[in-house]
Amino acid sequence: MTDSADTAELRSTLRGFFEQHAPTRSQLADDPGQWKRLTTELGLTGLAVPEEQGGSGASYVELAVVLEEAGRSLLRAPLLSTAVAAVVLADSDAGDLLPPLLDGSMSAAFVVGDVTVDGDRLTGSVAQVVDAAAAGLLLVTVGDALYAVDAAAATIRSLEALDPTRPLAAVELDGASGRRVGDAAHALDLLHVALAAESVGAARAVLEMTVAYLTVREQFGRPLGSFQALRHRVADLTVELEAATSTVWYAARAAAERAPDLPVVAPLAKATATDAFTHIAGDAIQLHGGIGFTWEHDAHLYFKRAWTTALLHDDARTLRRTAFDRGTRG
Amino acid sequence: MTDSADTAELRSTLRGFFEQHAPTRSQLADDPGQWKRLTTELGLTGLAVPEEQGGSGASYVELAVVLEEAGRSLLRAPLLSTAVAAVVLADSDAGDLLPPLLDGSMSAAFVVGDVTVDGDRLTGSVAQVVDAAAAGLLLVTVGDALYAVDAAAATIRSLEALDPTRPLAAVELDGASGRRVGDAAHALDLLHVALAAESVGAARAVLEMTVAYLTVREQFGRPLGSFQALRHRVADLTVELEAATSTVWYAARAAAERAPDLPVVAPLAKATATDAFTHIAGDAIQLHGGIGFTWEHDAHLYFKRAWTTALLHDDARTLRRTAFDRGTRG
Amino acid sequence: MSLADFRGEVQAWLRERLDGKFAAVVGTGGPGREHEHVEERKAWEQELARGGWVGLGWPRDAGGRGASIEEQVVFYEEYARAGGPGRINHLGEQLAGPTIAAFGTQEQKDRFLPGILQGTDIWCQGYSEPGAGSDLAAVRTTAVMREDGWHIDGQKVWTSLTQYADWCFVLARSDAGSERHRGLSYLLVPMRQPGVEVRPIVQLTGTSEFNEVFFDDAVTAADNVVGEPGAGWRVAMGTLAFERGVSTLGQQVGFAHDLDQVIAAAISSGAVEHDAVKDQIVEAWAGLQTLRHSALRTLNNDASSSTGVEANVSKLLWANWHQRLGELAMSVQGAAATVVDGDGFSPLQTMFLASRAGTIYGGSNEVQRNIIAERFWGLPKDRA
Amino acid sequence: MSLADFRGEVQAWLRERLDGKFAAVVGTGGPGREHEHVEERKAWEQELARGGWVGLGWPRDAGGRGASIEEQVVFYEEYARAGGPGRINHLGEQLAGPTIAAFGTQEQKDRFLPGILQGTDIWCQGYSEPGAGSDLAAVRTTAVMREDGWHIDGQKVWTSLTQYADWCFVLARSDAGSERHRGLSYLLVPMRQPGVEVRPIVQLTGTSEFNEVFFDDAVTAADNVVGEPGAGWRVAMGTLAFERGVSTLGQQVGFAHDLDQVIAAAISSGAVEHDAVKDQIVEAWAGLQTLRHSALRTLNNDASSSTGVEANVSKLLWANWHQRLGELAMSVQGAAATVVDGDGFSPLQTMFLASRAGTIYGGSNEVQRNIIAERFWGLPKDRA
Repeated sequence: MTDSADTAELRSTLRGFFEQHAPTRSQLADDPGQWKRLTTELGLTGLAVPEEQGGSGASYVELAVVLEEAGRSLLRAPLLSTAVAAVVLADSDAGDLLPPLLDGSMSAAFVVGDVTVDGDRLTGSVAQVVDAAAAGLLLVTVGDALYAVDAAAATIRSLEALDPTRPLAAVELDGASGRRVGDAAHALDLLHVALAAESVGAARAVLEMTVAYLTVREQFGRPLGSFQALRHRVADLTVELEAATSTVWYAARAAAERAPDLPVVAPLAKATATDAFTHIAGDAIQLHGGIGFTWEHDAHLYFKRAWTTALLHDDARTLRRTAFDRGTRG
Repeated sequence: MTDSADTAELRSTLRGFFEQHAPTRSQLADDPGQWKRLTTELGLTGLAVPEEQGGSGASYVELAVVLEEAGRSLLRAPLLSTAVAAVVLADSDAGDLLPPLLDGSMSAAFVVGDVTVDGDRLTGSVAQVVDAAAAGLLLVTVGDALYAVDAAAATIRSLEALDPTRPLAAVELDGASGRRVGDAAHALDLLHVALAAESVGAARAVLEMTVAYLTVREQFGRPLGSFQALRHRVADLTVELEAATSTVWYAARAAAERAPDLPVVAPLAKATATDAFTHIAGDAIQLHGGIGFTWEHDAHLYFKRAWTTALLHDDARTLRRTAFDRGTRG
Repeated sequence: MSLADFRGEVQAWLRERLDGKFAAVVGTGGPGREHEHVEERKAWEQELARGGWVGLGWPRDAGGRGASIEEQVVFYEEYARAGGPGRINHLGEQLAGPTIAAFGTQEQKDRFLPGILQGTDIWCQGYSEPGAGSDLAAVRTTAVMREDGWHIDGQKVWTSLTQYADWCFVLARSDAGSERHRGLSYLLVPMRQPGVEVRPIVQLTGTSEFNEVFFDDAVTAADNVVGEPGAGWRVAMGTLAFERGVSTLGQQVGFAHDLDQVIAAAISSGAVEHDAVKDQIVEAWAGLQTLRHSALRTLNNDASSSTGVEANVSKLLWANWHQRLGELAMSVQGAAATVVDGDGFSPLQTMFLASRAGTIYGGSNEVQRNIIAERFWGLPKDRA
Repeated sequence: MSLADFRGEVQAWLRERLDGKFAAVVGTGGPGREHEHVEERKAWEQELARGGWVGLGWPRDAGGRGASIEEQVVFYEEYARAGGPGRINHLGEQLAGPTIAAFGTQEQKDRFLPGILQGTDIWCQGYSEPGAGSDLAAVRTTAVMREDGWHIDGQKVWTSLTQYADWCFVLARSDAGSERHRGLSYLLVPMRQPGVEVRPIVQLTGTSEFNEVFFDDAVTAADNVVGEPGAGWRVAMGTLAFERGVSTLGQQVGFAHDLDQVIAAAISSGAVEHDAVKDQIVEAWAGLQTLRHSALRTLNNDASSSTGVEANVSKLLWANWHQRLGELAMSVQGAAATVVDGDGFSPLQTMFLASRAGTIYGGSNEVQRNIIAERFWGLPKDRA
């Protein structure tokens, strides 16, 4: 993403933090200490929450930068879900739910699936929910509405995920008490932009890793990076990444400004970003050769994150259709 | 296509003929002398017609080889339509219609579109018909049936075609008298195999032309063919061409043997061959650089032939669906 | 003036003329169609100049209007939306003018900029040479200084709009025996003289957007060299950097028009009923949104965060996008696309055919990929 | 025997055993799953040998059955159709055996071929080295002749089935100071000795199809060199040429099974209702037909008309096809594909992940493209 001076400083701080505290391989298990630092030390879950509500008063643009950086190291902690939930709640009349999210004592998860409501009782089961296992607060979509549900009122079962850096759980609601906190559509738009930002960050990291490998690794007596076919592949991936980054850049600004075209560009951003990420992560394995498909190398972690992100919360084809229908209506 | 000793000899004879008498640029206008040589001298319209019916008694495999060679030079003459028509008629009880096709005094065209029959009267208009303007005999599909119609009984209007080497006409039938000569489906299968063979021949010619150019043309002080990205592009095109050639090879044998899976592989052959041809012809322009998109260079003629062949008689997507439905039924 | 007011002014000015005196030029020109209404488009260039729209983004001290990026975006968007014709002097306004303003002497600025700003001097570009392809440094055209000025001999190719041009900026080898990037001079050469011959190149569209230019003892004045003699490579590279992305937003409005035509054709043929075709249309639409986001992001760049290869990324993106759209245009028409109805190729056929050139001219896809790999990632160059 | 009778014999033999005593091995082994039921698959190899199915296509004078191409096709098709397990000694049967038969001495044939034909000696391959990737000639493993035989030191990598192997054919540098293709010897080395250590490489599937092998003063007898000492490159290249395409038809029956699973998943998730998904399934199906036509065409080749790069074309075709199928397998499942249900990855997840290796091992796509461009078209090699 292209930075202003402010976001450049934020990015540099975050990159330092993640390089020090969150290298990729450390994301294979929960790390409560890391979560504490992300929240209390850096205040990242309240980054885009107004200061008068206890946040840092930055915008969605800055949050997108943070999530890009989190994506670089495939952060396992529930930062994305919790920070987006905080933005949604700050904009609702349920601001009283914010404090535990901001001080890190509680994390949140978005439950998107077939849930129905009867009075204020929610019922339904959702098969794959990101970050639900550790969550204290669930934000549940019911048709066009969004409800807050105490996680203790739900049955949550941890799942083994294809992507070991992204915890998944199944959530069962059986008449759990819910509180209406806003619209589902806007929350999903914000979630899509967040996932898109994370994806371009991760994609850029694995592409950089690949280029670094091509630069040092020799074959047939010369660096791999001197083979034109490989360089052109890298160039094509760069074009795809830059294009996706542009759409994410635009969507983050639209989210920050609540621009009227956010509902169009938010799904488009996730579609474009995850397309780029799956292509780049797939080619990263290929360009690394044999080492790229070993368990020890990080390439497969990016690859699994890419595909997981692409398949959760609607696939690229569906999202593009949604964007098109919204963007060409009228 | 891979040749046996017999077809290799046939191929070599034909290649000599076409290189001498039918270079690409000569295909921009009709050439009655050339047609005469193709029919009376070489007997190509009756190649796959049994000897007892006045033909050469070769099989559809040999006809496919001839059409590959004709495709190399983008032959304008109505050889494909007429030779396939001859095979269809030889297999019907309308063998009396064969002699003028075999001696070259008449050519044929396949009219595939919305035509209805009432008694023996055919009515309908078909917008794009290959080789119809010069044809004496029309083979018209009406639902599942195939009818022979005297071209004089139809209104035929020459059209300007995107591909200047492939004459097109609009055909209007207004109660024209028709004679039932067989089934439409089998005739279309044979036509698809023929178009597929022509397409892989043309695709191979334009790929060879491109490699020859890359070999001699220098840029940045070395031959273009020494740039790995270009060599790899050529390799990928080769893989696509070889794959398509294999399916055409298989389909031609299925046509020769009237194998039960001909209805499956015939549409598949055309789809695979025209996909390869459009990709190769498009990349041929790119790999030739500026000269490749000039009118003077032959690349655009192959490109226009590729797209025209791909769009006429059902596109690749439709044909693959047809093949799948036929191939997985039951 | 607010941006909305500015937009209103642009709309009103364009509407008055394009609905009126200049109605004939609406939608003319552009790729594969540069031969259309040439005289009217020359007059239109001067009309634009009178309206103050030529040199809109040039600095004021060069005689421009110094409009902000946002204003330029508005102008290009509205221009394209109103069906403004292909600009017959875009090489003058976008390349020659800015180059002279940046690298020229005061005398050169006084001599050449007014003609561009008034729309009276049409310019063309003399870079590529036969047999050199994308290798811009393989210049064999020579320039020799004699008492009456520079004498130029050689041949340029793939020059657009040349047959209408009054002047040409020419990269020529002025140091005999020099090689590659060294010893080249950047010369401004009058086209209306006996030593210059233009031969149109007929393209696969049947039209001639590009030309060959033969210099046979063509002459230009001694001081018509921009920068030092022998140091023309730096100037030429500077020219290429002036493409700042604003005009690509205008180009995109044209692309949107192309896409609308494709959608209309898909509806009319019934192809849009196929879910898979609808998907392809949706993908094309999505790609166009991304083109726009990319241009806007580039325009927002501050120097510190730019990638340095925005123009190369943008070129690959739009050229490939447009080529895929051309193929889609054919697919949605089906067999009907194989026939030429009426007078020459249809707009969609022309678009389909012309889109094959977009990935070659102005730096082929292959050259753009080389630059991205080398400049952005620092991967090794091809060995020469 | 007619081909139909032969097919009946194969079917009956396989059915009796795979429905009976060897039911446990049905569908086991293969990419990402070589760790499954190893002991049973070793026993199965010997059962196959007793049935006369090992060395089916070997010439009779090498102890094989000399079966025709058509018969071999039938066997591989029926074997895959019956769910026959991944062959644990395919490197012995397909590479080591034919190489020894073609290049070995009579003593070597007598010594080594029976163990392969009886399914008692399992073989692995020692070609690739760490840090060399696809550059097969970058061999640093050394072989020194002493009084008690060849002493081998070095490291090989990406060797499959190594942990189960009794013997390894190793390309080692026997002429100290030699370079590239020269000075290499093709050695047959026993794996069960103190100087050989095998370390499995865990792949992205979580399983270990491939291994590293460390030779630390490993020893083999003086006459266990195939061909002349120092002339091993020619033998190694010969080995690579033995893949004649027959076994790819068996592989394709496995692919058809994968495709069936994908279709079943698309039906179960409802994804197949999307026209676009149906199109992708149809394309995968069509691609598989073409794989089959390619294999049949290759098998029909007479020497005079072969392209010389059939194996390279075939490798690119199937590896890319399978990788696309793996991606389709994920798409059709949607979000459900992100979860690991039950004990480890599902067959479709394993297929998806393992398919990323198919374009790398056994000559990466890039190496295959180089070979096609150089060998088929005569385009220049990369400069070393």
